[in-house]
Amino acid sequence: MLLDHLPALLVAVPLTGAALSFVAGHRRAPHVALVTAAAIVALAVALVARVLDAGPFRYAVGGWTAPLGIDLVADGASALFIVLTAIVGMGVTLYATAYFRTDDETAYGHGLFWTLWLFMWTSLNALFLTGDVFNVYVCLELVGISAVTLVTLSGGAEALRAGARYLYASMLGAMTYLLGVALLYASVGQLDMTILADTLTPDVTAATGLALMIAALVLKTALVPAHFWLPAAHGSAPSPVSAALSSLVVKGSYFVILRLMLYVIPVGYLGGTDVALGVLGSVAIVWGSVQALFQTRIKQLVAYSTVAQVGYLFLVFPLARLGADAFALAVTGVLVHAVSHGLAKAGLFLASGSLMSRFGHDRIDDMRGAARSAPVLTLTVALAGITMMGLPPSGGFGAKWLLVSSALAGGAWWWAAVLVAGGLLAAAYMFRLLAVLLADGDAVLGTPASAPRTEWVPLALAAAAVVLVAAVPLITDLASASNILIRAGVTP
Amino acid sequence: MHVFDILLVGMLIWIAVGSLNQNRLFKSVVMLIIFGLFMAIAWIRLGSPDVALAEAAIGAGVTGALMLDAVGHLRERATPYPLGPEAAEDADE
Amino acid sequence: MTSYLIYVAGGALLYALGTYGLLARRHLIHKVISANLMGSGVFLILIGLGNRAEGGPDPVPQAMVLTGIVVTVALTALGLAIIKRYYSATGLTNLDDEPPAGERP
Amino acid sequence: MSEHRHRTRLLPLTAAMLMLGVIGRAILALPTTGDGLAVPMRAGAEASGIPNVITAVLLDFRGYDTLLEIAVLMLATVAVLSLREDPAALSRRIAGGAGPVLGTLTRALAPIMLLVAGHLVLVGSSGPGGAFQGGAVLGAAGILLMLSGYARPAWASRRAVRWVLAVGLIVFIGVALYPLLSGGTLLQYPPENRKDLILLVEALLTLSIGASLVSLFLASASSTEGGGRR
Repeated sequence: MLLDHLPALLVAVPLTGAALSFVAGHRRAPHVALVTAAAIVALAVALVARVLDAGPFRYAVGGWTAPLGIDLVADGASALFIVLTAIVGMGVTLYATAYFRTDDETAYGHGLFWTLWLFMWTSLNALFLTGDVFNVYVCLELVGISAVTLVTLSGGAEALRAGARYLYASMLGAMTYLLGVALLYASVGQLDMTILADTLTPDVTAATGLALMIAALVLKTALVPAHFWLPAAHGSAPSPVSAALSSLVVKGSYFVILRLMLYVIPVGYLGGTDVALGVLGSVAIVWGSVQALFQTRIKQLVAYSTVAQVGYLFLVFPLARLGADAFALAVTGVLVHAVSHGLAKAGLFLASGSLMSRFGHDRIDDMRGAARSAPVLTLTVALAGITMMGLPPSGGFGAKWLLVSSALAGGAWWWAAVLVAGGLLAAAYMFRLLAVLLADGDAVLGTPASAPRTEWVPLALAAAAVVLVAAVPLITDLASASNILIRAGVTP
Repeated sequence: MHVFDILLVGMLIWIAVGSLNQNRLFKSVVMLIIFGLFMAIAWIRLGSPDVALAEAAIGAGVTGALMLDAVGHLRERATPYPLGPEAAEDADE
Repeated sequence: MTSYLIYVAGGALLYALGTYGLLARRHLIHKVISANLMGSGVFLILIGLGNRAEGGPDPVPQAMVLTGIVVTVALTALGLAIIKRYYSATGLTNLDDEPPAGERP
Repeated sequence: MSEHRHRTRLLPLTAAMLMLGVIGRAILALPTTGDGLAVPMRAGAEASGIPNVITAVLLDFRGYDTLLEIAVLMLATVAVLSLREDPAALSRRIAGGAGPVLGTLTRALAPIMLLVAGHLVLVGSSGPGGAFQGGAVLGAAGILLMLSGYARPAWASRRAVRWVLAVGLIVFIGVALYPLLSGGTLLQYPPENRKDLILLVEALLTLSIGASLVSLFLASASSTEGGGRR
């Protein structure tokens, strides 16, 4: 009986946690957050089991089914993103208990991290579950407000500046998305994604609306050339926040693009948008990697790596149009990529944060000798690197293998070339970082009392990404239980 | 009858342009508040009295109060920062 | 020309004006004002097009706009709070000038 | 300086013109009639016994949007609080003392606005009005009272202030989850007393939205001087 309500509970539980953590005050808020996180992990696992067992299902909020009401949609893809959010979210929560521990009541936004973070978690879950295009707007605003505020949490000038830029990008994106919804609704008269998918007919107004919605979501996902706000925001946020932003938040808006492009919008409806997104993705892979190679500050390097890794997510759109085999492989591959990047990037950002607090600065070139005094963190960076490069047996390898297979199955070798080149470029910037960390040096590191207690968290996340190839069968099952593949009538 | 609608929309655009094309922040904000009130009239013309009420109270009222407070904050703290050329240039009065 | 089109056209103009202001005006408060104008433009388009329904305006866009107005005031409050804090920290009211070198996070 | 400005205006101008063209083309392609979801919504509202369709849409059919909306308001207040430089934030009072104009204005306006807000809730299920509108007017009236110094937030403790801010959302979540106990879905009001329940929720939401708007303003108002006064 409770299982039927999983979509509602996955939103209501973190939302309750957010409100209670605010009431609890800054000393007890971490406990509220930990209990909430544990509950979400349990609910997320139950959702995966339920979707694998009984397939996708809809949940009519208020008892009104669409088109009158709002339907939540739980399918393989949403379950996968929710469980990824739960795992990374649990890691971030555990890490944050040490990171934000301070006696200064005014530090870190007066201890309001926990409330803001649980609001963000709520909105991500809501975004992964919603089946209504206007509800997406409300969810995006919740994500945007919480994410921007979390970026500014340290109160430093640089963080505030990055937060302001992020906010303006967010506002532009939100207004443009709503404009798209207005045009789409005026043309079709529907808001539910499934009904839209069934009723869309060629029409310039509806197509313009959808194109505006996708453009707005591309801005929120920070695909090149709309990535201008990301490196500063992700680089200057507190490390647990950076991890959540890079690993999860960009995937929130990406997930909506995925649903719109491959589920709602019929093939060829938006002309060459598929290929255009793929080309931008390729540019992002090259541009982000090259920028990462030249960064001198560790979190900026990791943030530009996110710009590059986001690019891979967009290769699925041209690949999905190359026939049934390529479609199934591409969707499965991109889901594996989203999970493996999510785990590895969260680990990498948290490890970078720990390195910064150990060294007391963020200059890569001055981090020589880290391997000796901070072996756990160096190992974490190395493991995350294995996934970024796509070496076996990592999740990154599994993802690249599936995507390359998809390109070859569709007879489009040039996308495969992009994938291989991306792996080599990732190797370049990760080796550059590792070379410094492994080099001989006489670094005298500070060991903050709380640091070692949570250093295993990034290690666990990065290690999970490395052995993710073992979970590829599970992700394949979830992919075949996703509405995208069911609607297209293909199985991986 | 369309004359009134055209005049109203023309006013809206004119006030909006004025609000943006105004270097004195206080005037910009006051124009935004007036803009909100005219929007409320537009909502009534479009048969949406519900939205008109919310627009007058939130769009003009709450937003205006927040904006005036922010402008006051910037002006109040203007003296300790003679370095910001932009602050001086855009500061009101 | 039916009268809803007048408002929809006005909405489109306001949206474009807001886009221009958000990108071109340097002062941070002007950018927030621009975002508010963009929002009003979108709301006018929503309800204006909803006026094409027979038997009175479509209630769904009106409900969306009521939601949108509340979201916009929330965004405005956040934007202004960041601006005030940024000004206190740096004395700057735009994002083009570099803040004086300070602490790293 | 001015050359730099001219250069930076080209891109925004192009973007704005492009958007204008794209929107214009899309709008002109629309037929002059289009019902959207108006017909089923009206029929649904009539079946529920709620004459104001917008209230039915906001609180019943699309109540989930409204739940997240209340979350947005509380989140924004928390966000603004987190950006304060000082810890006292809400529990400090705004410096009072309205000027003569504002004072007179408030004395005349505030009672009227309170009446209007109450009226809006009462008639919200039939005429124009409802939780969003009533709450908005209530919030504006509250801010006016704060600004003019007639009412001041002098709360006992920060804990109490936090409860005031969160209680609207917590109660709404409770209302939303309550139907789960009797086999309904989130926010599904039982059909036999749907109308009464919706009226109750509406009254609660009016207070909650009004209080959220006032606290949003209080959280952001500048500390040393009465913000917004001129």
